[in-house]
Amino acid sequence: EPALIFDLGGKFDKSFNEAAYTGAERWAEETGGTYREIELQSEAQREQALRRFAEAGANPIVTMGFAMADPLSTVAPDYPDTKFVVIDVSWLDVPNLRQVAFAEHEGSYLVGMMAAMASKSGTVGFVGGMDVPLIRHFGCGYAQGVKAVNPDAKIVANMTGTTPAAWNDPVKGSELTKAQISQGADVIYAAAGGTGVGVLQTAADEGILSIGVDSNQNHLHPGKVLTSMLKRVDVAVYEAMKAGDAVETGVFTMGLAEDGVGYALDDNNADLVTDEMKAAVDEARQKIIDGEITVTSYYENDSCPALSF
Amino acid sequence: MDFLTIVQVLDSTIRLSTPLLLACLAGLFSERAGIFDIGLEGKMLAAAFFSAAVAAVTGSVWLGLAAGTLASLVLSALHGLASITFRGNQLISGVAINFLASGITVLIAQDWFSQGGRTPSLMGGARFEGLEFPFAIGPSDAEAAGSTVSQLIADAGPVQQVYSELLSGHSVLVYLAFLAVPASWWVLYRTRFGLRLRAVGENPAAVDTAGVSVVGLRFAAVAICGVLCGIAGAYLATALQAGFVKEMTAGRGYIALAALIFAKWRPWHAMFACVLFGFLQAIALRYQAVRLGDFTIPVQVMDALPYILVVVILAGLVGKATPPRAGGEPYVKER
Amino acid sequence: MDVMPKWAEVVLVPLISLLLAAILSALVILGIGEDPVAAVTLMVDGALGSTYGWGYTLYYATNFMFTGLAVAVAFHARLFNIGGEGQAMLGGLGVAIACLYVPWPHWSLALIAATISAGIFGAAWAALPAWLQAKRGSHIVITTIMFNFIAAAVLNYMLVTAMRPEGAMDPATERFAPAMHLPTLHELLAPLGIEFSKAAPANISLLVALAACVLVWVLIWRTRLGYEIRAYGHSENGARYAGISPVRITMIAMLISGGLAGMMAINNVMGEAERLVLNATEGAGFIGIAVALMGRSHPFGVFLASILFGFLYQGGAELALWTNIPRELIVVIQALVILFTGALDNMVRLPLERLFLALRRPTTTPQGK
Amino acid sequence: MAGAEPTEQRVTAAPAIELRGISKAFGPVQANKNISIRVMPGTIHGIIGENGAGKSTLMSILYGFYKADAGDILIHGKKVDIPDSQAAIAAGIGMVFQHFKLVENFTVLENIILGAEGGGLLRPSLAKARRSLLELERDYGLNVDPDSVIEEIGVGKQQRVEILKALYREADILILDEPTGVLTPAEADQLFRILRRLRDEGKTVILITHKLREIMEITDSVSVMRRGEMTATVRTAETGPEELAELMVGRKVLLRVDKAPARPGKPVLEVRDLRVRDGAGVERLRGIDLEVRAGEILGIAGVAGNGQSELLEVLGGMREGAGAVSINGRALPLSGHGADGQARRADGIAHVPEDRQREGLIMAYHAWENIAFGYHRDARFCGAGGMMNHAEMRRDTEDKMARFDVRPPDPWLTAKNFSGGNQQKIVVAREIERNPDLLLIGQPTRGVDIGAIEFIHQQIVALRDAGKAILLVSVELDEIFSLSDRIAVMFDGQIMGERLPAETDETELGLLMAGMSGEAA
Ligand SMILES: Nc1ncnc2c1ncn2[C@@H]1O[C@H](COP(=O)(O)OP(=O)(O)OP(=O)(O)O)[C@@H](O)[C@H]1O
Ligand SMILES: Nc1ncnc2c1ncn2[C@@H]1O[C@H](COP(=O)(O)OP(=O)(O)OP(=O)(O)O)[C@@H](O)[C@H]1O
Ligand SMILES: [Mg+2]
Ligand SMILES: [Mg+2]
Repeated sequence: EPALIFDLGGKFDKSFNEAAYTGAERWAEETGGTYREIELQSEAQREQALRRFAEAGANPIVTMGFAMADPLSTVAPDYPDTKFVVIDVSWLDVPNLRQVAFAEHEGSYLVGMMAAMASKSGTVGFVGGMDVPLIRHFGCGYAQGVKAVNPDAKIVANMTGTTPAAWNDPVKGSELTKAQISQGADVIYAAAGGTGVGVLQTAADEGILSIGVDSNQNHLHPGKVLTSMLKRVDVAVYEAMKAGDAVETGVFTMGLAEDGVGYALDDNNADLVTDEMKAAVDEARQKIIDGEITVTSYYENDSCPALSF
Repeated sequence: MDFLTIVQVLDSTIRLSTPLLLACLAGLFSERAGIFDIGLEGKMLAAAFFSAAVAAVTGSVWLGLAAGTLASLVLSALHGLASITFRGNQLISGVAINFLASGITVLIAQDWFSQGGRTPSLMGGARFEGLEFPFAIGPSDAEAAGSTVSQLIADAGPVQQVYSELLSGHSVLVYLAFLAVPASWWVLYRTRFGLRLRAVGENPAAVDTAGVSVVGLRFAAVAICGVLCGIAGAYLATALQAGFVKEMTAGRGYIALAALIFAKWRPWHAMFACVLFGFLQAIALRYQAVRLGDFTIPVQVMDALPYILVVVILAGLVGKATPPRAGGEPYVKER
Repeated sequence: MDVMPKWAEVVLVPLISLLLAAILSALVILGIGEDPVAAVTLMVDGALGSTYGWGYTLYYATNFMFTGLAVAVAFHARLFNIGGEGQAMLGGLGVAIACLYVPWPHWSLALIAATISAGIFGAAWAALPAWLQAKRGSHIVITTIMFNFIAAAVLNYMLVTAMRPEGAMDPATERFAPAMHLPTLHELLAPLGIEFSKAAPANISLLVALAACVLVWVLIWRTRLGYEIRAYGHSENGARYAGISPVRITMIAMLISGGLAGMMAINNVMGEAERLVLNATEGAGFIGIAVALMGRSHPFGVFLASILFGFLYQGGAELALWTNIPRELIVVIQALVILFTGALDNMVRLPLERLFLALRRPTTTPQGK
Repeated sequence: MAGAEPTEQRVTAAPAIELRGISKAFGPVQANKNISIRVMPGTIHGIIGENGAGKSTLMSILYGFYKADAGDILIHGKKVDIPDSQAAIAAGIGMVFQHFKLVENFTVLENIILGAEGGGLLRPSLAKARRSLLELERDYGLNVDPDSVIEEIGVGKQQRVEILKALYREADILILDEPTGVLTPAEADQLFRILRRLRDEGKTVILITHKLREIMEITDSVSVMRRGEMTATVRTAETGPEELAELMVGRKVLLRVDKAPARPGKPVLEVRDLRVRDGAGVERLRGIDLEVRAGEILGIAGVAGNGQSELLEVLGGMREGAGAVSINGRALPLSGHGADGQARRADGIAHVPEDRQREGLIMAYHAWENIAFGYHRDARFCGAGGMMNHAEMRRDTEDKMARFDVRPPDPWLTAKNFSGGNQQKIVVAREIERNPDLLLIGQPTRGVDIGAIEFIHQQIVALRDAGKAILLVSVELDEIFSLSDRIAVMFDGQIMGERLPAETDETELGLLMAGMSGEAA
């Protein structure tokens, strides 16, 4: 029986964790299987949750987020017969661990292009969650996409905070959005987990466009969310669970080519995405897959060519 | 900072001061009657949850407000039972209420909505909308002009900016909170009820021997406290935000208490104190790190600033803040 | 003449209060559509049914002994220290500094150093509220609450900027060196031939906590300082009369209190996580209040209450793991325990007093001198 | 004599007040036992009894402050139910409590209308009250400024406010619980004039007092209470102070202290220009000069609240002050280091504080813990490493209990479970047995029955005869007269004058206590 450990934002953050939940539910529906799950409440619980599931024989144990890296590196070796899966980690050296990372900068590049095309003011915004390299990685891809369309565009970027609480602070998300609007932003990309709910809400209230993240968030405010940068955590979780205890370990990266990232298009935003926009973005997507366009990763040298944080 | 930014920070100050102000006035009524209340936080939290939950289910924000107020009143009644009827320790009762609210909201939220202790996001009539003043720039103007409100306001003159951005466009509860200040003053200093309420916080035996029920007065005060906390909580969940998330009060109840001490238990001063704290929160929310020349104030300092200020104020600026003399002490006639 | 015999006051009142809290908790569980019996069975099984469960129960209990004693010591001086949480956080910082920056050759030396360092950090965090209370009359309840928030910001700053290892994303220190590893109960009991779960984090800090219980008992009931602390707690005027300096007692009691709260960190930071993470205290500072109230501020009572709350914590974790009941159920139960034992105690005491009075009245009506 | 009815029954009118079989217990304490009493309209009725006899309790029941466990109340012949003060006020009863029930930071006017506002809004109520107040002032000569704040006026004025409160509510029956304790003789005289006037108007007055002189002076009839029971009711005209005293205590009492003339030695305590400010910055001692010699008792007389407490406290190290104080020629620090109770004890000063329950004892401590209180740092009570020597403390307690006849002689009893007199014996034993050079002693017999008073007085005199200096503060003039070798009178933080007991009388001291300077007196 597999187990799933959600990160602090909680299972229903409408974003990162919810994507995992969607994947797990899909697996449960298709196979009729059941799985164990827990939403962490504090840092200190990580290790206990891992151990408890491992002791109880759960296999594989799917965990969410880079903060699991450290607990996994101590717990996983204690349970060599159990397979562990972690999302957003790619640097550990643990034999019984499957590490899945995403090429978020590529997906963000695409939504950045769309933002630049939808913006009338030439200023777009980015609200990140916790200020960590991962989120800068998002913002960096986004900024490159924006500049690709409109080299003169101004990008206003803010981070919500420096701790995991930043994943779940809609009030601050809302205030940052207002601040960005006052600086002229008329499209804002939220890569901030549960905080993004506040960003999207305020953007809709104030009559500007927003871009969701991880899950498809277009439905939250139909006609007000330009698109969502999809990060197929659901697929990663689904596949891990489907493979069961035979899940392949090692480091896996999911980019545009693997359909690991992308942008969302559905009825809710059909009117917002012009054909021209769609054509341009799809073309860029192909070029990135083909290697004709390279989106610089923030990780390469911890800095971004298009945006300074 | 240009003028519009200042206006916007002040606008945000008003939004953030509102729950503090309501909670502070709530505490004022309770403490003026001699019942200390560190359970403001819990009452607000319970109200936030129940208002959002009922608004989400019924689609009516007014029903939500009523439910939130009721929830807060129930906790007030509990506090009254413990500290008035059974003459228990008021601080401990307050601590228990904070725990209770923090647990029960998530527990019920999970039971009702299964969304990890949240309510669903509130839409349309389930939220308080901003009131648009006459001649102020609002969404209708934006639609007509084919632009956004913020764009129109940015293009307008300073007077219109202040009028439309700062004064107009808040939810009805914001105006209610600020009107509650003169109303509280009037009730406390101009009515019989206010006289008795202040007296019972100073010397309950005087009230008792004057033939007025101490228990009745104190329960009335605690009930007013409950209603105001209820509105504060409902404001958080249905006006400031669109739904309940756990621990969403985030220490506002304690800040309100500190503001109350800072204000020396007086309504107008309470307003100034709350606006000050709201302003600090607005700054901390809007600016990640504040640069002063070469030196950057870290974001953690900004986050902690309201709390640090409370300590500084308590330590130095307040002078001796004499609380109501019978405050915190149960009224015991027979040992 | 007391109305009630002492045993009734000390045992009967808390017990009945606890019972009321339990009944209400059961109603709450029923209210969210779960089966209280099943829930309790799961909790008991998860917390006490295996050495693994015991290991976690005792681990949590160790935390609560420290914070409970902290609150209790302050209570004896009639100081309501709500700042245990912040003091314990700072204690964590103390432990981390002691363990990260000095290459201790052996865990025992590291433990001594970490205990002292944690105590000093915790005490330091209590010092300013204490001083403000003593000198300026700033209400210690408000200042300690504020210091909890400020502690979170300090820790946040330290973990995000100063102590986060190069390249790491999550705000936490790096792991302590293996030499700092404290023996767990598994390792301690193995030589005695007792099999104890390897996975559970209960460790030698438990013994330190037990020693602290004894020492606090000696301090409060046997030493001159304890005599003065209690006297001050009972009557500030009396203390002034006897030449017991209120400022001194306030400071000392709060420093001891803060120090005890800070020492909790040897358990959770050094004994369990072996690195400092955000929110390492997991609310133990607040639980200390409930523990001290339930334990009537007596070290032995604190010990018993800590075990009870350790059980609740571990049982609650099990609930969250295996059922849909959120962990917050435990917070509700704690709230009810605090409410009934701390604030509604008269609800139980008054009828009991009447009962005892009725039982006694006939024999004592003629009042002699 | 006990239990006697007034010999001559007035049959013309129903009693204004009749209590039948009132009983009241506070937990295990039976404060009132089956009490019956009748008071005729248009009379002043006195109630006397030792402390704790249940006088205040009985009157509080009549006023609806407490609820009786059993018994009936009849007002003007009609049975009434008085569950709260509201009902008492409605029945025409007004009460001035032993401890005033005023809101300190309210004005006089606000205090007067509280509970009798007569409308939801304050302004009209205050205006109406202001008008009635003028009339009451005219009629009774009770002048107070309606706009002054209670905490800023003296106790005498505060008492007038309490009386005005009752009159404003048109009370027909007025109860006064020890009203003269806080008044100067002149103020007391004025109060009595008002009471007589009320009686002449047909109102009924009940007066609780400890002073037999006042009973004889103003009442028409008097009831005596002892240990919760009503032991007698007599007509004042038909009794005398000796008989009343005997009724109160249940045996013949000797009210005078036997003592030889003092043989004062060298000065032990010298005080020059001592000044003390309170927390609010108000000067409570305004330049005190005094001297106490070895082998003499200096008595400080004065109405409560004129700085006597502050004097004891600053000498005892409980508060800071300025000026020069020396003991046996050694200067004492008055602030900062060395100005605390510990240091004072080391300097040979013992202190029996005015309020034994708030200061002298820790009520929750066992008797044996209290015996070391203040001396807990003495080597004999301390073991190694900061420990206390409990065995020695208990041994010492048993010792002192035997010598001071503390009852019950149980070291394990907590202080709150001793009666007032025995609590006081514990404190006095602790302080006197130290054999100090100087004993500060405040209100040594407040709340103590006559038997214990005799004993405590003897101990004080014995200490004097052993050549020690004693500074006595008491509000009881009788006590001052019977113990002091010299008497100093304090008023408003100053010494108004010094007299020898043989060369003065109550009238002169009364004038000094009221602030009339020595020359005028
Ligand atoms: N509120 C109370 N709770 C408990 N016991 C009380 C209370 N008030 C009075 N008592 C007790 O009842 C008894 C009678 O007290 P009461 O105050 O009536 O005496 P009193 O005659 O007025 O004495 P005094 O002359 O000192 O005023 C005392 O033993 C006292 O300790
Ligand atoms: N507040 C109280 N709590 C508990 N017991 C009390 C209280 N007040 C009085 N008592 C008990 O009632 C008894 C009588 O107390 P009270 O103070 O009335 O004594 P008393 O008759 O005035 O004696 P004394 O003349 O020595 O002052 C005491 O022995 C004491 O045990
Ligand atoms: Mg009395
Ligand atoms: Mg007595």
